Amino acid sequence: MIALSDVLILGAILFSLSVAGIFLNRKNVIILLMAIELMLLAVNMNFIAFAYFLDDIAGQIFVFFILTVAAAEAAIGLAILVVLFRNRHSIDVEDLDSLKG
Amino acid sequence: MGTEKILFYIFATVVVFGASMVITVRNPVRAALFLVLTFFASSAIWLLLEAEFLAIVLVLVYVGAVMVLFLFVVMMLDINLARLKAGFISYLPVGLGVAITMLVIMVMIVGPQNFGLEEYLAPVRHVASYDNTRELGGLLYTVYVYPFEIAAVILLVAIVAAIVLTLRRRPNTLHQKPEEQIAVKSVERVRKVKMRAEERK
Amino acid sequence: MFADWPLLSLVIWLPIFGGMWVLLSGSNDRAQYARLIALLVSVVTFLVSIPLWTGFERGTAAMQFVEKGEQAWIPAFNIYYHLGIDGISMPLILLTTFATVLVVLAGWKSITRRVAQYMAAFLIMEGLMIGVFAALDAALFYVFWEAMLIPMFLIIGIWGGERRVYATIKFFLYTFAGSVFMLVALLYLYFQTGSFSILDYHAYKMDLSVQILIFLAFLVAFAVKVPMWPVHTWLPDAHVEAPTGGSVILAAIMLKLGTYGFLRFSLPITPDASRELDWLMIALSLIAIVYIGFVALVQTDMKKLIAYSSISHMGFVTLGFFIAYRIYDNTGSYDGAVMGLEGGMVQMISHGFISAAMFLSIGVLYDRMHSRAIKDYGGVANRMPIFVSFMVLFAMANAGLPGTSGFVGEFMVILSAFKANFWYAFFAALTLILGASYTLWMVKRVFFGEVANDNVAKLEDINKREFIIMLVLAVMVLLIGLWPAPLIDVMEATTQNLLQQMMTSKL
Amino acid sequence: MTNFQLANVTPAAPEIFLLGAICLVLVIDLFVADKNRIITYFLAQLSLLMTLVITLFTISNDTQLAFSNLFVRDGMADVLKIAIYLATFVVFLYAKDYLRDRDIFKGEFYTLGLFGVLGMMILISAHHLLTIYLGLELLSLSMYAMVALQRDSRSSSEAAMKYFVLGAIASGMLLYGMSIIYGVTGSLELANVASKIGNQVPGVLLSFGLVFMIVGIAFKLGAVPFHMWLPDVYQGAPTAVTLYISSAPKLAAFAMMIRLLVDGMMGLHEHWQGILVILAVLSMGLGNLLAIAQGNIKRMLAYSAISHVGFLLLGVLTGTDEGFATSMFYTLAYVLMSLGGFGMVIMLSRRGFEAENLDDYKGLNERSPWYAFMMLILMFSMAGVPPFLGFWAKLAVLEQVINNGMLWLAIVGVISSIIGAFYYLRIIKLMYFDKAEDTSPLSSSPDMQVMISFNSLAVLGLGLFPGGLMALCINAIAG
Amino acid sequence: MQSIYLWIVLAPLAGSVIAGLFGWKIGRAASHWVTTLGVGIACVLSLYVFKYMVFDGGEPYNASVYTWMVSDGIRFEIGFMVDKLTAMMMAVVTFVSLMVHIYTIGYMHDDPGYQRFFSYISLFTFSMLMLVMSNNFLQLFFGWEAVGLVSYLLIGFWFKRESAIYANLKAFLVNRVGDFGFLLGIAAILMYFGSLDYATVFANTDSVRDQTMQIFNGSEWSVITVICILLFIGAMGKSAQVPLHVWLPDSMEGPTPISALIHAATMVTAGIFMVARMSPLFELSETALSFVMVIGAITAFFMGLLGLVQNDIKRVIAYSTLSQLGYMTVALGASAYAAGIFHLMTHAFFKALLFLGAGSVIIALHHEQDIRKMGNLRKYMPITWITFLIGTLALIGTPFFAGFYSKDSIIEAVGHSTIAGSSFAYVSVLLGVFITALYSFRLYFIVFHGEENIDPHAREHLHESPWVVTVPLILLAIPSVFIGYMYVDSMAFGDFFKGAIFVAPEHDVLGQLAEEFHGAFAMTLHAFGTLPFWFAASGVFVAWFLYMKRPDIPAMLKERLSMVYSILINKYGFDRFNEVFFAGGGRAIGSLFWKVGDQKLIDGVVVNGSAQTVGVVAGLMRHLQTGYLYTYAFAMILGVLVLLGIFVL
Repeated sequence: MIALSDVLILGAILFSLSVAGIFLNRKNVIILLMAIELMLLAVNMNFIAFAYFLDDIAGQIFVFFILTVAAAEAAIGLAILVVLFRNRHSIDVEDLDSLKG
Repeated sequence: MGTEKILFYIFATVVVFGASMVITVRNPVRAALFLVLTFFASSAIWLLLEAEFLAIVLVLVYVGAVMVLFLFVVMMLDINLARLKAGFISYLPVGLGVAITMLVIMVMIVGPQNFGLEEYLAPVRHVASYDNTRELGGLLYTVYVYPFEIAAVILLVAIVAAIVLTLRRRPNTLHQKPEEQIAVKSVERVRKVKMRAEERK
Repeated sequence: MFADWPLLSLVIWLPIFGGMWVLLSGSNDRAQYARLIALLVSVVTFLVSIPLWTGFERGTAAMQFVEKGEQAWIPAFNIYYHLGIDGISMPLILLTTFATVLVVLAGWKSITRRVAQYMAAFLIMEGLMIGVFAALDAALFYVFWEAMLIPMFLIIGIWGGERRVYATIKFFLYTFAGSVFMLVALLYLYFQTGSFSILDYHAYKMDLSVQILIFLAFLVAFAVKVPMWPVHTWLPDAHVEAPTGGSVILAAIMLKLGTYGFLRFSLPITPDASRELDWLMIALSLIAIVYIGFVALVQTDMKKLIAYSSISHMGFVTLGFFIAYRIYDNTGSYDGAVMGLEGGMVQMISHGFISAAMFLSIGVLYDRMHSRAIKDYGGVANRMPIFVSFMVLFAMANAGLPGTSGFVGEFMVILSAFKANFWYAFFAALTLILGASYTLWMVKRVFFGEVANDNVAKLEDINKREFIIMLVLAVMVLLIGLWPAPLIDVMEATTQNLLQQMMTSKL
Repeated sequence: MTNFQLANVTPAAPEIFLLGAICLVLVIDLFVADKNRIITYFLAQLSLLMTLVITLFTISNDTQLAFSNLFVRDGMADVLKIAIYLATFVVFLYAKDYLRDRDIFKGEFYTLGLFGVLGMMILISAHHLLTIYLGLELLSLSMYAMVALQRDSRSSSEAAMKYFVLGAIASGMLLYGMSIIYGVTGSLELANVASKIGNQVPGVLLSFGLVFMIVGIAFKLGAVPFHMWLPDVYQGAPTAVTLYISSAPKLAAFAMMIRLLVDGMMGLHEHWQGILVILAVLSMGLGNLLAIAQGNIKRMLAYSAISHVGFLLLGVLTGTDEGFATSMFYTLAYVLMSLGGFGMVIMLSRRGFEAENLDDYKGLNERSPWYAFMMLILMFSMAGVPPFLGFWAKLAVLEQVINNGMLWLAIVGVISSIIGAFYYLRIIKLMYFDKAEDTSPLSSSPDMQVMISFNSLAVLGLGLFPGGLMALCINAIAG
Repeated sequence: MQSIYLWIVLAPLAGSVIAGLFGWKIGRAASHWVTTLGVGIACVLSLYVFKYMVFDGGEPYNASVYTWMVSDGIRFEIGFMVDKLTAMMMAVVTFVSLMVHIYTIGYMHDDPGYQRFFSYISLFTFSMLMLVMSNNFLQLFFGWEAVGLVSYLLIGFWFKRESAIYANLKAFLVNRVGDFGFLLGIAAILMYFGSLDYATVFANTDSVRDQTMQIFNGSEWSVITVICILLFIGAMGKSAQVPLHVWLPDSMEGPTPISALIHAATMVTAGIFMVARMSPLFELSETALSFVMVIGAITAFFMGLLGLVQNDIKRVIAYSTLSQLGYMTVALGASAYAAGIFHLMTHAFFKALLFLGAGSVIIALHHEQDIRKMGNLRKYMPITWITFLIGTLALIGTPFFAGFYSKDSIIEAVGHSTIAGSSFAYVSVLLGVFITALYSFRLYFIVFHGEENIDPHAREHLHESPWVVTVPLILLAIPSVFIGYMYVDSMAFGDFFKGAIFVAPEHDVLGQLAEEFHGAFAMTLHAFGTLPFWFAASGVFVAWFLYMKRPDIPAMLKERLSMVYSILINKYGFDRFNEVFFAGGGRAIGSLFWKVGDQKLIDGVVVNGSAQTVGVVAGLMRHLQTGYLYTYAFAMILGVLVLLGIFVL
């Protein structure tokens, strides 16, 4: 039997990986966006696992909305990325440092 | 160890592998493809957890739409790939350290001592006639109609935002304005000029 | 006839709204208009404040002219618009209304830039200062107390001298830093009593450790304002850089707010802590008197000298307030304690006149020479005999000459301090020597001798306006010096009551 | 599928109306030529006012739930919503000239702004983790887009990107926390969550979820160490957008905090109190400290915002109704001051010139005594000097902190406000004590002038008579 | 009577106010008229009071005029106490003052500050009267400081002169040192007697006499001794006793009339008067009396010595004044208050005379004060010469002249005194007699005899002074001769001061002397066989020998005894010591406190230091905000980890 903890640990691993990805990635904003998708995936994994083990469909409903929002978010994120690229001709994370201090 | 569990581990391994590759590969196109792999594997796990509808939606929406969008943008933007991975190794220890610490803490909480089978018995499987999609649909349009509407608004915002951010008319690009073309009248285009005939010499 | 009038509100809000009027109606090209309105407002305010003296009932320690709103001003915190005065605050209010008239006159010609703003700042500040003296609600008190910083901050910063920015920011932060601790203490008291009424605080009993914490919080706020050593260093800077009017108000009124705070808050609210920590207060007071006296001796800037002298004189005030317990320890009775308290209070009033006079005098010189350095002067008496006559009088008053107001307070405090301890009186009385030294040495270098340079040779004696200012102050200085009885009469009952409160343990 | 009733939607009438109005604006805007964009502006303002009117009609004394308990309408919601309409109204008004001068006077600013308002309203009225999340995202997505609205600006696109990435991480964490809470309590509805917390054991799991959720809240508020986006976004975004971000969304974030921590997890008060203490102390300290080092006024105000967040957390962490009320009061006060502050920045800016550097404020008193005075009111109010509104806000939260026996925290608060006073004074110093370098007269439209004067005078007026507003907050929280 | 007393004090005040405030308007003549009139009224009334008290046996008067203030249940009042002591002082003060007013009309004739000067000296008269007529310590202190103020103003009257304004500052400050003690003494009185009223205080001495107080830990001091010494410190300042004498010689920078009035006849004797007034207290403390006596003896002898080497005509007389004040103080110490007061009175006349005579010389020589530029003036200024001689004779104690009776009584009294220090004092005063004669006649011979060293330019205009100058000289010469003979009986040995001065029986040296006293004439005759007379005579002889007969000897002595001479010319180094130790030390401490304490430590380290620290920390902290997204993300994650670590684990 799949234990709840197994899925949650998978979620935790995904979450940690995405965190590591955000931190490690210093060159490409797109990868950052993907890491965020991973993070949402981790969350979704949690919700689905809980929904399954609690036998409560509300968790799945939540995942449904997360997916929807994530799609919208991705669209806006990519739009911003495009704007950024047009302005700077780079999507290097290390180039995003004109605002600081 | 039942089949489910074996399947789960297989897919979980794929998920972890895919996710690791997403954050480590050099090429964003590959990263996107690994992300697709991750999503696929995840959707398999979701199927194991009786979330059939969502598993399908994940593949459809993410793999079918979002990842394509990603790839599209990656292709569209002319990114200098050579620079992308420089310095990755030097941050690795810190990054891994943080990630592992995080993982350790999280596992200590969400691990078997709190969420093991003793605490959470696996539920009885639904009968075959149980329709996850119907179930969800019923709730979405009744109880969750309010968030549903909000989600619609969010998508609207995403549309508006994406358009306002990316749509631009370069001032010196050449484009047609069909409505103007159609709407012209002859009087506006043709000018009658009255000229005196040249005198014959 | 004035009994039913909201006189206190009138003297608070009249100048504030008057200040607004000046601010809105006077622009730079209509400077004279602004001056006239300001003078009118200040004079009217002064006149309105006179019934506070005449209608004041002697012989009772109860608050008079009390105004308290039917409904709370801020119901959520039980804050009331509650005003009232007793023998401690009433003379200070009159001093404030009086000094403001002088300040308006003093800035008549010497301020040419942003006249309307200048006058308005002073008028608004006047109202706020009176508010501090009249407030019987701690929150109201605090509002006035802090709000007052704003006009002063601007006055020093806009019309001040070269290092005005440093001085004014130092002034603001110093005092702000001090008073926020008072705010914490007040909030704590509110938490304990459920009220912001100062009179409720007077009756509230507390443990010694709590009292000590509250006392220290108050001390920080008031010590900065007084100022007491070692939190005094804002004052010389502020004074030196402030325009004449600013210096006058600072010295004449603002410093009194700190000592007023001791009377209104520290002593009656935390009597046991006062008893416990009186050594500290006495030590700081004596340090102020002696240490600062020496520092004043070596100043090369006239305003700085007077500023330091102010600190030294304020040391007498705090000394007078806090020797009561030592008197009891030494003699077994509280005889003489009231004299110390009253001495401190008289010193407050007197210092108001004298320091105002000194700063105005220096302002008169500054207007003509644009220098405050002692070395730039010499032999001024040759060119400005009338002015120097006044100045010598004020200098003597500053040195505590009997017959001038400067003597009365110091005398009473020394008499009282002797009862506590010979050495308190000894160090306090050192001011007789030190005060005379720094004041008269300055007088010698600035006013006497041959005409020192061409600039001095071009000096002209004071004009009518300046003469009137000086004359009025001289009269007040002499009047209090020769006949302080009326002043002390109004204080007597309140002081006796205050002593009762100080004697009554709250443990 | 049981007990589903759609009939009860009247409490949500403002939201519904606003959505309709936005769509209408969106559509009408398509047909408006650039030179007539003012029409969109008026429509947007009209929508806000109409929503306000409708909200006033829906006010009632009792708490109303709707949409299967996903939606709640109570006193706090009413007050905050109204405040948001007004704040946004002012933002739109201030922004008009600014946008026009920079050629970004587009209908999208208003539609996105209104979508943001809708998101805030949803957030405020959320009674369910899902609605909280959706409201938050609606608001956030609108704001991401608005930050990037000035497409040709390098800094604003950079700011948008940072905001977006960090915001996404924060909402990811929030979701993770929600998932844990959901898993532990088995419910997403706040009232159920609250009741489960009361009688369920595993505190460590709850606080595990709690920490992640608080990250989301702290990010939205801008509390240290989740504040990093804030200075960059405030600085990088077009000032009109900064103005928007710095005002109404704070109210929404406050509401979100109340909904989550109080409505949902009051049982965990002891847990979240400690977290908020840390956040508050760090925010007050670091915010004030870093503000000193700034030369850009937008950035300075950003750090000042962080320090104010620290203060408003003080009220909430007490865990009492009075504490929440004072925090709400603080937030309202802050929004009013922030509107004025950024409004002044907008007012001093003009085509081709952003009045962003502190030096641009030199000698303002010579250029315009009146507006210098207005700015003075705002700065002193932010510094917490009476008789201005900001003082009462500080007084109120400090009082609550002391009331709950955390004297040391109050002392930390006042010490940080001493440090903070310095940079506010510096603005005043520049305005009043320095000579003007730029002597060009101020040019702004009359409506802006009137509104900004009104804004500042409100700070003064409410400072003189804070009782009403304070009572309003207390009633809103209690009722 | 009260109205008379009020008239006495208010008339000079009115004159002063009118001349001071309106002098510029009413002109010079009116100013001197109004002030002289005021003082004249006071003088006439004072003489009437004197007559009333002394001859008509009037009752002493003690009542208050108004209540200055009431604080802590204690009434502070302004009031008059007039008895014979007071009456005598009033008469002397107003008389000398009147003379000086008249004299001033001539002396200050050309001075631009004419009205101001009259205003000041009238104000002085008022203040001095307030001082002597006071019935309480508060008013005494008022008068005390008021005369100090006027002295300050008058020494610095010529405020353009650097030396004058230096001297007046010095005078005021040194006096302040005395006042410092005096004020503490008053505080002690209030503490132990509960009142500042003379009558109350004197009535309660019994209850206080055995009380002690601690000043330093562990040592008990008699309260009375402390009070008396503190009060006497005040007297030391005002009456210029060592070491607070340093101001008096310098005060000669003031115009001569005030040297006569203030720094010889009246103000400097305030201390003597005060101690006499306080006799009921002093009598209770032998320690204090010894202290008084030793200080007086030191002053009397050593200050006299300094007179020998001075070349400034006024300074010689000033040192003589110091020395004579020392005599009076010695008398006080010996409990011979009456003798001291008696000497005060005679001294007032002859010293005023000497000063005014010196002033007459000075104006005649166009403000030349150096005696080496004088000589043989008797030829040109006969009246000045005669009166000056009379004054000198009175000063050295020539029998039949006023000074003889008073001084001789003091010497005798000291001889009889048995308290500690009396033998030292006796030797001092005896030797002092010789010294007095020596310097007085040195001055006299050099100025009025000897060879003429007058500036030729000055000699052309040299003539006797006008009548306004000479008349006061003559009027003062009369009492200088007769007053001693007239009053020695009653004042020194009689019961003139009965009721005003209290002497404990065991100290009553004058009482013992009175038993041997058989009238003034007998005393005079007896004198020719006593040491003081021969000391004086030899002094005169030595002076004649050294300065008339062999003027080369002084010069030779000066070289031979150069060390002694330099000590004397440096006035024992007091000035230098004060300059370095007190003035310099005060400034050094002030600089230390200011530069190091205030500026470096408080402002530098604490205030600006903390501000800078905040600034530096802020500057460093802002680098945390790197601008890089991953730093921001890292901060968030770290935040989460920390929170998790604290609140979950």
